[in-house]
Amino acid sequence: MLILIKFLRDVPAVLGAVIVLSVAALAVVAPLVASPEAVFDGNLLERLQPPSSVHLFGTDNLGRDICARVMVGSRGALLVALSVVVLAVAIGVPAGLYAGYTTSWGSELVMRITDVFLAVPQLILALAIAQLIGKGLESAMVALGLTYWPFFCRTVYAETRRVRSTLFVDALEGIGASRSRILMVHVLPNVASPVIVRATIGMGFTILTTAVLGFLGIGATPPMPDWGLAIAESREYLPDSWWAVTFPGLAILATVLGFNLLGDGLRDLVDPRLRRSR
Amino acid sequence: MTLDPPPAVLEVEELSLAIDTDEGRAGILDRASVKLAAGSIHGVVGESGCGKSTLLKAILGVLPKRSRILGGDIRLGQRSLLGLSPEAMQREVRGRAIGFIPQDPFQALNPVFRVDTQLMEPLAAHGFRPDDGLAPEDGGSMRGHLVSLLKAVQLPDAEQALRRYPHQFSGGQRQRLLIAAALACAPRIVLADEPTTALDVTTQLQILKLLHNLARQRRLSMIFVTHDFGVVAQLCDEVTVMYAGQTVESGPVRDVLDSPRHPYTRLLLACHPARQGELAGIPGSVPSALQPPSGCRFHPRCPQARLQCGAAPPSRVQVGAGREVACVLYGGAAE
Amino acid sequence: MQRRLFLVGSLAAATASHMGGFRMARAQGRPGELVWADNLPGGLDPHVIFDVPMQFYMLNIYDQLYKYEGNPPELKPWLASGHTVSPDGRTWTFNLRDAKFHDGSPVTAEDVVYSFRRMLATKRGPSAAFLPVLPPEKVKAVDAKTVQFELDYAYQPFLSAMPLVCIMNPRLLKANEKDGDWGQPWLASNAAGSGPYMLDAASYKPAEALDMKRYESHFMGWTHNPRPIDIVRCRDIQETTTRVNALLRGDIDATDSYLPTDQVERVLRAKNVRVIKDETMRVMVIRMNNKKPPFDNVNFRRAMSHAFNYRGFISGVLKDYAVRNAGPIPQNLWGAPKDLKPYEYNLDLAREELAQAKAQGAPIDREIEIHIQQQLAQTTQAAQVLQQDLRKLNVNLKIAPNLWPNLVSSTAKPETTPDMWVHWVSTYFVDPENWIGQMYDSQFHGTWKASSWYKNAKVDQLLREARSSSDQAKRQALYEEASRIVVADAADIWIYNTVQIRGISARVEGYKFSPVGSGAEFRYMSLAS
Amino acid sequence: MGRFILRRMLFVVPSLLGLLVLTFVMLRVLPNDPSAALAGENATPAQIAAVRTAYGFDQPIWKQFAVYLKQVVHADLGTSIVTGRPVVADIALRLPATIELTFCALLFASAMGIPIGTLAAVWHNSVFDHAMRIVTVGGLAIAAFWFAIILQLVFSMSLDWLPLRGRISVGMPEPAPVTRLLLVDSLLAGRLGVFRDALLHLVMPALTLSLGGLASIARFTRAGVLDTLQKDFVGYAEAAGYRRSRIIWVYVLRNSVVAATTQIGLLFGALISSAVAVESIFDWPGIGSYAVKAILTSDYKAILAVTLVVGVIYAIVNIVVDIVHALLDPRVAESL
Repeated sequence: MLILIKFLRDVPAVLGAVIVLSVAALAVVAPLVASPEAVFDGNLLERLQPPSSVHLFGTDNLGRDICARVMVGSRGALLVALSVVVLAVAIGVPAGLYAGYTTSWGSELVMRITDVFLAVPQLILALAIAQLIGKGLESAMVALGLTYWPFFCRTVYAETRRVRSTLFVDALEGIGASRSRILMVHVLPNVASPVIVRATIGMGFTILTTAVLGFLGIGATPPMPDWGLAIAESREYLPDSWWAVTFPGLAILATVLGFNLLGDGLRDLVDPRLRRSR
Repeated sequence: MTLDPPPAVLEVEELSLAIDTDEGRAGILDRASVKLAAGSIHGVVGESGCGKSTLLKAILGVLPKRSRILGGDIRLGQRSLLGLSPEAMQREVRGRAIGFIPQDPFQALNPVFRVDTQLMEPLAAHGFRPDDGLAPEDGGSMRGHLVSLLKAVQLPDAEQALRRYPHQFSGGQRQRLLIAAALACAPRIVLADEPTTALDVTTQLQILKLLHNLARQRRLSMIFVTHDFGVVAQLCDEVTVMYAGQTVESGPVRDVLDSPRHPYTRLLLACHPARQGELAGIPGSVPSALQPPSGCRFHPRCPQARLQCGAAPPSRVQVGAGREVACVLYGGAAE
Repeated sequence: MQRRLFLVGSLAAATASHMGGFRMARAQGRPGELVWADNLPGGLDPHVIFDVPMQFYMLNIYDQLYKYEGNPPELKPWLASGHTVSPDGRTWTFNLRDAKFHDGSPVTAEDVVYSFRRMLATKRGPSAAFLPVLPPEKVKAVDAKTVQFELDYAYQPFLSAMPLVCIMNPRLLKANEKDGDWGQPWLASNAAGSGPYMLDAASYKPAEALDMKRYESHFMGWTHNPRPIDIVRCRDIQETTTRVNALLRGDIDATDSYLPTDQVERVLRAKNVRVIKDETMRVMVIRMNNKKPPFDNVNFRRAMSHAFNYRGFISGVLKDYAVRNAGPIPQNLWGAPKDLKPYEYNLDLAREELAQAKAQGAPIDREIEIHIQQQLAQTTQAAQVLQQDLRKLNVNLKIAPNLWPNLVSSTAKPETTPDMWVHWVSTYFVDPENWIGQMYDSQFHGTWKASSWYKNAKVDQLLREARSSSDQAKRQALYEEASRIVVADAADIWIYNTVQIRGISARVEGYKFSPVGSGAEFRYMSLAS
Repeated sequence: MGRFILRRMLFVVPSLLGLLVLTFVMLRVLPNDPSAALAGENATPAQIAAVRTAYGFDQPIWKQFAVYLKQVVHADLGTSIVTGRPVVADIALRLPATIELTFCALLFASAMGIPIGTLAAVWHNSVFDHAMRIVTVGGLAIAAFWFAIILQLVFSMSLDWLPLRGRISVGMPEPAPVTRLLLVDSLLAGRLGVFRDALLHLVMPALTLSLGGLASIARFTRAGVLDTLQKDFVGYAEAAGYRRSRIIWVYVLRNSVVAATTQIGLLFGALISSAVAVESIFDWPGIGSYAVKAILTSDYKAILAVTLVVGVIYAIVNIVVDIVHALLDPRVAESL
């Protein structure tokens, strides 16, 4: 309860939460509001129309309603972000736990592999992986997930090491508690909050990177109403047809902003060093 | 710039202070009073959380952002410190008129700056220039002044020490550095916030001795905050006992130790062999500052509590030469 | 107005003081210097690289025995003063004019022999047109001014392919040769030509910048152009918007020649720049893999051909900057039947054809994949236009972005060739052979041009006959007949013949368009002061 | 210190080797091979096969890798299959441009981000703090190419203050290449006109690129300063009478920057990534646009080289960060 009050006092974080919830709500209701026809079937003779009462955000280069496409695009954006983060967490957290908890050569190996992945610019690695397993949103998701896990691994590793070095883990092992139990019951909860923060910010980050991948033609495939793809496809028509780029751009901006503000707010909330008010 | 003799006396009078927290307003100090006589070492003793440290912060004007002074006054000589602007507090009081020795020598020095930088800082902050002739006997330079200070706190190899980083010193050495820092601008008053708590027992003794000697040599007036009556007995001339934000009793150390008047002081002294100041022997627990008991804050635990104890806080009563007690037992009528 | 709205929407209104017309800040570069912002070739060795941008480089830095000029292009003797062919069509003899390489040494028959052998030895670039018919040892210098080629069999397009081969200075190349590499690494950043312009090798930065200086002693002389341009600076600009902005701003004198139609209006509105439109020879095709069911069914292919909204695409998306093309040969080239009726967009007809295909057991319900080239927006748009209408026919089309190199390698086998893919066939040499010949003769199966895996014995025979005949009228008739059959079989979906659109500064004079090189022949141009 | 650097460099080698294996395997397992593209647009299957043999693409992967590795050891990164030039030469042309751009972007991001982050922390939970968080996070979230195009329209097209594209005006003779960093070379050559021209060309790309970095640096500085402000030595400094401005801008900031430098090092990778879009819009002839082009043309030697070079730079940046770290924090220096 107290935490909630403290959170509500953090204006940007609340703003972020509102944005994220709105986008999530939009993703749920979008198919009810925007018909598949409006999203996919354009009228070629009505292409690149400026915003009007009929087409609130105007039409794109194939005469499709941008408003409908931006709304439905939220589904893809959230889905991608969620899948990427889940994949990254699924790889990064166990790897980080293992490397942080044990002190074998295996843990050393895990961290070296993490270093290798961290040493490549994420985008270039993602580009290469997307090349390897074929284009499309799925491979972009896998590619981003595969490049994002080292961040979780690092975070979890550091946190696990910290928790491990505190007395109680040794004490627990001393009294014969099983490793898996210690990990599940004692280490994981400590690791959870930085992971949640990282994941929230990662959601925003992923949406942005997916947009860049879409911009480079490696993410979503046409005719998906993907925001990044829409910008990539419409940038040839700037500046005259500004709406075709601007509205998907604003959608990305708002969503990423939402996740980042929320993540920041959560960090302030859970980070014990910042918890003390001063 | 010349060094005027700073006012010799510091008085905290009936200071009430609260801090707004997320959970509500916490009454940290309730009419706390301390009178520091010129040239005396004045112990302030009480359990952790009783508001002793906040009292020092209030004197220095470095209270947390969300604290409110609800009443009372702090006077340095004739001057009320509460009315001073933050700039004036920094310029004229902190480090200048009043030196400060912190509790934890391991945390108080910035780890990434050299010792000389940090010792130089209060001097620079108070407008001393290298040629101010702080210490003519040391060649008049700031550095010379610092070296003589380090010698004064018996730090070996003072010249070398200045060029080192804090982590290269032991805890006791660091505390000496901090004492030197507190004396840098030649203040007449020094506030020490449990300066020996973080140290091991032998070091504690050395530091106490050093403080005692310095205070005598330089005719300093010192407030020494501690939870340990033993330390008070060794070091101090006078003592003020605090409980939950209230000052319950004060007077010359000998008198208070020999014949404590306030029930709390008595119990505290009775528990002393435990040394930790934990009131293991007193039933009940230290009250929360968020919802302090009304009246005398000790009354819920007081074996001699009476009906009127909870009605209003007792006033202070003179019970001997320089001795005051705030308790209805001695006629401290509820106001 | 729209532009102003854009800025308002972009929080930049405060600074957008006057948007009525862009200030012309600089006098379009420096006087006497042309800034040309078309794509640069991948590398600088015209025997190795053979892409569309290479053609403009070849035209300016190098000379060839024959050269195309004008639109429609005419083959003209260039370094050669003329040629003779033996009656059996196998021995070709060329006589050389007096010409000098950029280092001043004369162009001799031996140099021509060296150049052809080098081109054949690289086995890359333009060599594909010659390797099947011309063994290196059959190129000979008869005397200092006469070169003779002996082909393995009669091959009429031989002459049409002459402009693909740059004549190089062997002295320079041999000086920079290592381990028999024909000087390839060196030529990747240098030039050894005799053309009207010289490469300033120090200025060359791949995919970025390349400067040229006029070669005053070019063998054709400069009398045709009283005010030739002395320095040409070529700059590669990647983003269309930046390219157009740079033109409007006066930073560059010309954009590429594939300006998106939506940018044309911006250029038209501005002062000091103009838009040049020319119908070229470049056919947009949606390929169908005729070996993969259901595309092996002619009715299904016809249904596809009826399901593409040609008018919507050409008028709506391309704003009529394109000409409907009924078959594989560009409609402005000989060999394309003038009366050939293009497939019309008619979903009812498509439904009927589809029903027939289904009746014949074609698996019309399976998901079909169309591969697009991801950097080329039009391929995506065409695929989406088709996708929209196919959805109405309950045919499920999936769009797969791909890249040219991958697509080319995938077309090596029918199993790996995509169901459908979108590309253009540009003018590599001006002969129906470049289009229908290499696209539908089954002997070319395994190359990207023949990636529909179309096989029709009659068509094979017609095309082979046309290839070896030296009678132009007969060749035309053969190509026309082949065209009709291929179109009736709906081997692919042919969409349009391209109109090239180039934004160009008003100070550029003497611009002459030709489908080969897209008009980037600087020796004709001058700059108004 | 010297030994530390040496040790760190040795430590980098296995990482780079792993990186190379990763990229090589990834690229060469590709279903397509570059032979077809190499052979040219009208190539016959036989020609393509000939190219495949000539380039050794028919060899087993490990053999190809061994050959490649041997080349790398001799500082030969192979020949680009697209430009036909040594990859090293192409990268040598383009890398300095990216270094100049990212360095200036980082500089700008730090110069803006550190004070902003510090102020936001000092005025924690104030309107300024909230506004800065929203603005900087907005900077992180804004699509770089969108922002870039707006900048072009306003500052180049409308106001005509800044050049639209490229690294130097067309036709401006470049100074003799010493470092190939135009700003440095022009100063070395004493050509202030070129320096000014290059600087003007840098403004918009660097500004665009710095957006994300600015946001990150401001955020990390804010967190760092908040963290440091909780430290006892800050309270002590105040009680000991240090000036408030000195406490924040000297004592607190120095401690916070120690943590922020690590982040600045990590940022470099992110900057290279966003450089891809920025470079293509401003025609900045750097390694980012080179990488994209290499990937789009399956120029695998170029891709490998870029990955390797970026990996090396990344390692160098991290070593530099460690050194800076040591310079800023004596405790770190001693543990080296």
